[in-house]
Amino acid sequence: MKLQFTAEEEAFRLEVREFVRQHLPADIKRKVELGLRLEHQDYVTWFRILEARGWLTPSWPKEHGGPGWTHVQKYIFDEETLLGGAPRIIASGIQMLGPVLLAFGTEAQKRQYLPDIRQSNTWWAQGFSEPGAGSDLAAVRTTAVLEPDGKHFLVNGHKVWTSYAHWCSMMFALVRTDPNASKPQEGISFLLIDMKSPGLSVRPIRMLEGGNDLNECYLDNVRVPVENLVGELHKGWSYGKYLLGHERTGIAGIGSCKQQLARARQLARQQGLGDDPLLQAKLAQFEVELMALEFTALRLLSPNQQSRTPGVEASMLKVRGTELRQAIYETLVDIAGPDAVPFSLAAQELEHLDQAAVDESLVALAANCLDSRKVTIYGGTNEVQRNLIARATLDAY
Amino acid sequence: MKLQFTAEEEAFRLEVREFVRQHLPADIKRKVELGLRLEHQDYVTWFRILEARGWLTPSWPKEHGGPGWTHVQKYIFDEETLLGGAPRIIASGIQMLGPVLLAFGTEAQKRQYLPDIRQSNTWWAQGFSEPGAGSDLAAVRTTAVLEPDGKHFLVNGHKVWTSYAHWCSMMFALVRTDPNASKPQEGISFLLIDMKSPGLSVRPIRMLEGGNDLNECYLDNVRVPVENLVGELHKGWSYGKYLLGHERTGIAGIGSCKQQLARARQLARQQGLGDDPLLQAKLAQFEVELMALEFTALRLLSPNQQSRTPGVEASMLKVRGTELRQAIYETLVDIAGPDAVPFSLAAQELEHLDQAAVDESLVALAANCLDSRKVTIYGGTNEVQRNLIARATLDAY
Amino acid sequence: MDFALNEDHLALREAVQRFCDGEYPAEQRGNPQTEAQRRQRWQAMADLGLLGLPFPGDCGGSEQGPVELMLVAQEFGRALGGGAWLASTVMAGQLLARLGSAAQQQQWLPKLASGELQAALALQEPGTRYEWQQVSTRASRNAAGHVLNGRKTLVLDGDSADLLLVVARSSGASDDRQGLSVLLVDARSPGVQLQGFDTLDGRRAAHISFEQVQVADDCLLGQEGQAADEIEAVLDAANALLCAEAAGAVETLLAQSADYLKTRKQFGAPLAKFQVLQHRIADIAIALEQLKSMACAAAAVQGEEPAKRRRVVSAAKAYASQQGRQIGLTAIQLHGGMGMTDECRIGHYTKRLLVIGQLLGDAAWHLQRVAAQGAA
Amino acid sequence: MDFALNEDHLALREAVQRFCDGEYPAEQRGNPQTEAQRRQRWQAMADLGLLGLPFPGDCGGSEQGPVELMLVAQEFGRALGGGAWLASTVMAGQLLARLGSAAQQQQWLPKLASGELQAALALQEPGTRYEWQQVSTRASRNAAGHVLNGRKTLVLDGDSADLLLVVARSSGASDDRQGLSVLLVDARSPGVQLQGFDTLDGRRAAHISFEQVQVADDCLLGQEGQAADEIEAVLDAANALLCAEAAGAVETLLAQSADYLKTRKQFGAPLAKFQVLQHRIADIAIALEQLKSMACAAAAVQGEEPAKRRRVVSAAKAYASQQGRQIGLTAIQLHGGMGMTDECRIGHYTKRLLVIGQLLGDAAWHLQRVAAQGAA
Repeated sequence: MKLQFTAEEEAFRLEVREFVRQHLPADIKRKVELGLRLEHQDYVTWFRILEARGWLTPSWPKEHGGPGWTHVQKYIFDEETLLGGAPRIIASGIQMLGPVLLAFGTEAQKRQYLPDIRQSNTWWAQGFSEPGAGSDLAAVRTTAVLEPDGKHFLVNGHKVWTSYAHWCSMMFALVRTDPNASKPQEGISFLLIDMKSPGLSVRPIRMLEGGNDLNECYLDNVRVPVENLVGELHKGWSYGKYLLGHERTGIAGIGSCKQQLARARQLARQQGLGDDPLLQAKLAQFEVELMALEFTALRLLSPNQQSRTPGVEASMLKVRGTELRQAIYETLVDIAGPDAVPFSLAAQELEHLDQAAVDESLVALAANCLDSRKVTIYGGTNEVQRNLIARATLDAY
Repeated sequence: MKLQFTAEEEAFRLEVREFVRQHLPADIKRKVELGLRLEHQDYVTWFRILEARGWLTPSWPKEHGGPGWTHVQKYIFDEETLLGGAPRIIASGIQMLGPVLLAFGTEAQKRQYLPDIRQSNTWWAQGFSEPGAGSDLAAVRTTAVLEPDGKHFLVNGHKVWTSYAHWCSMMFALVRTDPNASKPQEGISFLLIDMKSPGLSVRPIRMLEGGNDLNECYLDNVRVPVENLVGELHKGWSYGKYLLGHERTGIAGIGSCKQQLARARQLARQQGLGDDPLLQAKLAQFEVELMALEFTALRLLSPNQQSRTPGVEASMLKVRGTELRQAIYETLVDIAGPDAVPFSLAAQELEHLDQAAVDESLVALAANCLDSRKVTIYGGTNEVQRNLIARATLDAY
Repeated sequence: MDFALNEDHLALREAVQRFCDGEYPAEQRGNPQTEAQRRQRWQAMADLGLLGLPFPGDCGGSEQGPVELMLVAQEFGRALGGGAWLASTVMAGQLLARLGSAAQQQQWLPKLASGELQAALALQEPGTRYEWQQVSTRASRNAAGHVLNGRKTLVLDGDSADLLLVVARSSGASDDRQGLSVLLVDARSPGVQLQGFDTLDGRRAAHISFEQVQVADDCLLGQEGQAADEIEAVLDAANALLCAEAAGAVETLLAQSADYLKTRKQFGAPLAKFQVLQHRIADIAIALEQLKSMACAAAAVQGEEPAKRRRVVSAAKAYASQQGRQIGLTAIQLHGGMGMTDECRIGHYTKRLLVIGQLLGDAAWHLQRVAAQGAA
Repeated sequence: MDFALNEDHLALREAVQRFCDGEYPAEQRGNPQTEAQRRQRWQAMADLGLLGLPFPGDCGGSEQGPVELMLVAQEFGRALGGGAWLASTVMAGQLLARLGSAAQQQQWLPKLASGELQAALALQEPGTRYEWQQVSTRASRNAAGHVLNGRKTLVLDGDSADLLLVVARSSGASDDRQGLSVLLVDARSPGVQLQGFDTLDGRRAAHISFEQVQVADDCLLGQEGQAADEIEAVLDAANALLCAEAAGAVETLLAQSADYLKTRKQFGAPLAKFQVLQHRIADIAIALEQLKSMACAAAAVQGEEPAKRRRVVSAAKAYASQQGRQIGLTAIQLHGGMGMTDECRIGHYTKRLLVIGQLLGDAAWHLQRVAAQGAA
């Protein structure tokens, strides 16, 4: 057992830090630090910088452009990029579809799609959730019927909570191909759908904090070539689960917690609360919980560590990480005091920052806090995660 | 709407306060204030003092010796006696059986039992819970079979969590008289059992904090005269529910909360934490929650106030009151710091107080804190209460 | 002690309910109001007598007390309604009624009550957080009256106000409780500069600066430099009503959440079948009863001596701030992704509850004020 | 960074587990030990090499580090075992090893390792709460060495100790960090008066007073007045092990609670079917993983520079104090009335967790120590 970072790991940390310092464009960094909204181009710019360095796809195998990092290096990379003010890697092509295609796609699919994902030429929409289904992905009702000629599926249905659909040219979706399967998890397939297909329309969903990154997608007799089926017919549920496993690992968001805790300390000084004993105790409590989370992430994600409840480690990290993050955001509102009240959506764009009625450090704070409520909902609500953890624990003990 | 106490109510408060000051024996008061254990004789002494004044049975009708108070007077009485250092009225004869006999007992039963309850000559044991049943009273398995002569029941079974059984000469119990009833709630009867009956034996249960006020009672072919049946045969469940309704009203324990919050303030000064900002904030928070609880108790218990979820007001008060009380006890441990560690069971008796390894104000503190854990368990666990509240709320809205 | 509402109370409540049902359709609650809506609602409130509720009878009012105001605020909370009622009637209007001479009252209050004029209280200053007595805006005497210089922040509904009640310092250091005066200022006076902005709950407020603003002699309210006690009393009255509003908003959140859980299915069962969600509903239901009780208590102490009033009002506001926010966030979670959308009303109620928690003292500030009154 | 245990670790853990299974039968865990049990267990621990684990090889020890001690403490936590191991080996023994000359080490450590002698650290004084450097006990030089006067409280396992390591003040005011010395005192020396007492967790501690106790010259450990840094290091080591013990105790609580929920029926279904109880199990399971991780972290920083060591150890101990208590109380609630009985082991684990939380700094104290190290 050796719980210090090795010299190599520390060197890697400095390398990442220095890279971010040198290459992250100043305007993007400023947006991230102030919690302002990022444009599609901001992500593309930064992702291409990372890709040029070979760092965009840490979880991909080396032969497909992954950097071949250990889990500790991935961890350090996440933390350093976030603390350095870089955007999170949010592209679902990189984090979700990539691993699925690498594991289950045909060679043709890999050749066709992976390079454009790495070059940020193609953004992918995730077509999983449906109205009335929420965390219950097995309730997919969108249907895909193979046409008589055997060359196309005809897809009909309605997907919701599709992130950044307006930036995406492709979608991966779970669709029901066998309505007569005995269990709801069966008879689901995993399809790749061109967003420009006739019959596919996108409607943005306006969120409570003013954002509109999420969308509804309506599929009305959309024709999808059979080549766009990933893996086996009717087996899509297992690919979806594989994908969500990948999604949850990063969802603990320890780097985001650290970023926001640093923001809280700085704001506390700015708001004249640097010596407030109650606030200091609260921030110390966050530091304790963050430390507990961080060591746990490193321990549970470490390949040679056995937990008694294998399979739910990511759920545990998700639950703690997301709830801690929300608590820190709530404390940011406390720190802002009356300055949390003024609210301007326009001023949350860098070019209109001067329209704000409060200091620029406070402009996006309430919106960020409200937006953070999604993290205990998406990727399987924390209630669902706790169900899973409880089941595994009751089984194991 | 008039939320001040009236002049009469304030006068009543002073009257009670003065009565307690003049008549509560000093050694009993000292035991209560230090959280030490009370003997049977302590209760009997104080209850007879109250009875002499006509104040022992506030919830009994006036014609049976109740004082005819309003709910506000009852509330003031509870608060002032507790703040004055008097023992709580814990006798289940007074608080539980009395109301049931008054509502459902025969005239003979009333004549036979009520006077001795009021004189504290007879203490009654509550024979409701059984092993493996907990909050689920409908799971009663103790059987009562009417003997062929029709004059006696033959009772067999096992009761647990019987408070003060070693002080009691009588027990009221729920027993199963019809094992073939269609629902578990049916076929249960309410019996009065002489504790000296052959076949009835009592075994004290030692509790985690060292107390042994609770007992198990084994009933092995105990013969009970049919005259000891309360109300109708097989209808005991409804009498039990009626009784528990009475039990829950007082269970919020606002007076106890106030008592312990005052103890916390005093201990904080004594332990050098009078100016600790975190502790002061915590105590202020308790004061806020106590105030919210108190006004809610007065409002929901007031006869002319309609709530949207009638029937679960007592559950609401129980949940908040018990959890608040436990939180205050936990804070008492925090205030004690390292002084919460020494523990002497013997020194928790007034005559051996000098054997303690800590100041007398701290002797019983950890035991009191541990003992307080029972309040969210007994009288229907708080989980069960929340189930009830949720059901009523979901129905009402 | 008696919590019963009389017939007049019930009639008032019903009238406000009707007004809210008409003016704030359920699916639009919390949306920013158009200028036309603002005017129409303001006039309707005036017609109902709400804008003069606490004013003397000879000034267009109906002399209603804190309990009646509480009932109104609770209904506004349920519907996210009321607009500038709190700013104009409750805060500015009541301060004017408390400090003003008979002549001043008769000059201004009828116009506030009729809706002809709208008023706002300009109190808070930059960097003072919730310490309202920290006032640097100066009122200097001159031959014509006073000259005002300074900056005010977060003046609620300041940009639609015609009349500003400006708290300014006549004497003393910037954090003295003594030396505060209240001046009546026409919002269109030369030297008054106003920056209106949106607030998180879709309402409006303003930062206002005063540069050499000349105020006439008859626009000083009450004795020069002696306004602190009355300002504090009005802030306590306003905080009590924010508590009532929070109780109303929470009641709607509870009703909508209960309805959602009963309707929405997940994993083949209505959400209402999940015990964890049931217990959250139970906790909200308990908190709601406590919020209502505290709103009553805060109303009831308005006439009491200051220490008691401070303790109870601050306890109520601390509780409303904590619970209101927490319940709002829980309601979002209960609604899942739907609760995060602008279309769903849950988020709007949550934002209003968040704002209530940050206005006129947050939970921490009020908790400290409770502690400062000493043990009960 | 690597969390893997090697074969030696696993063997050590298994050996301690076997010892615990043999010496602490499941249904008796947490019961006070008889004198005979105490002696037998102590000898068995000596035979296993546990009593000299961290000592130098030439002093009867096996030179094991913080990770090995952590594994042992965690097993003791699981079984509520270990007795005076923490007091004698970890606290007194390690302090002696850190401060003592080679001669002093060779004189005493082998006897501690063999179980011939048991030691205790007499540090805390009345009214000082957790501020261990507040020492009023005086060590005055005289011709024969030092004369000790003062009072010590809550000396863990003090009444069964043969050898006392007494922290006394050689110079300075009573709260100076400078001027602290450690003296070796035979517990049976004239002038030593001992009041042994039970502790909440069924263990023992003592208040000890020293009145004109003559201590020989060769019984001063290390440099006169320079002991503070080493005392603090040993307290941090002990706190790290309390965290490991807490993790072990919580693991047992989780296992027993899970078992109970699966077995016990209520309202016709096993308790494990109730989602509210499931989620409590989930939260305990999450906390357990975090407690284990923090115990590892606290062990890992023992050799680091003091600021880092303080931050991590205090974070771990604050967390263990908070979570340990809360989980214990939750486990009682999960067990209902049964959990309140002395017969059920849940209460015993909870009491030990409560005591762990109150020893050597409670959650509030450690949280403040985290804050005092500045932002990470």
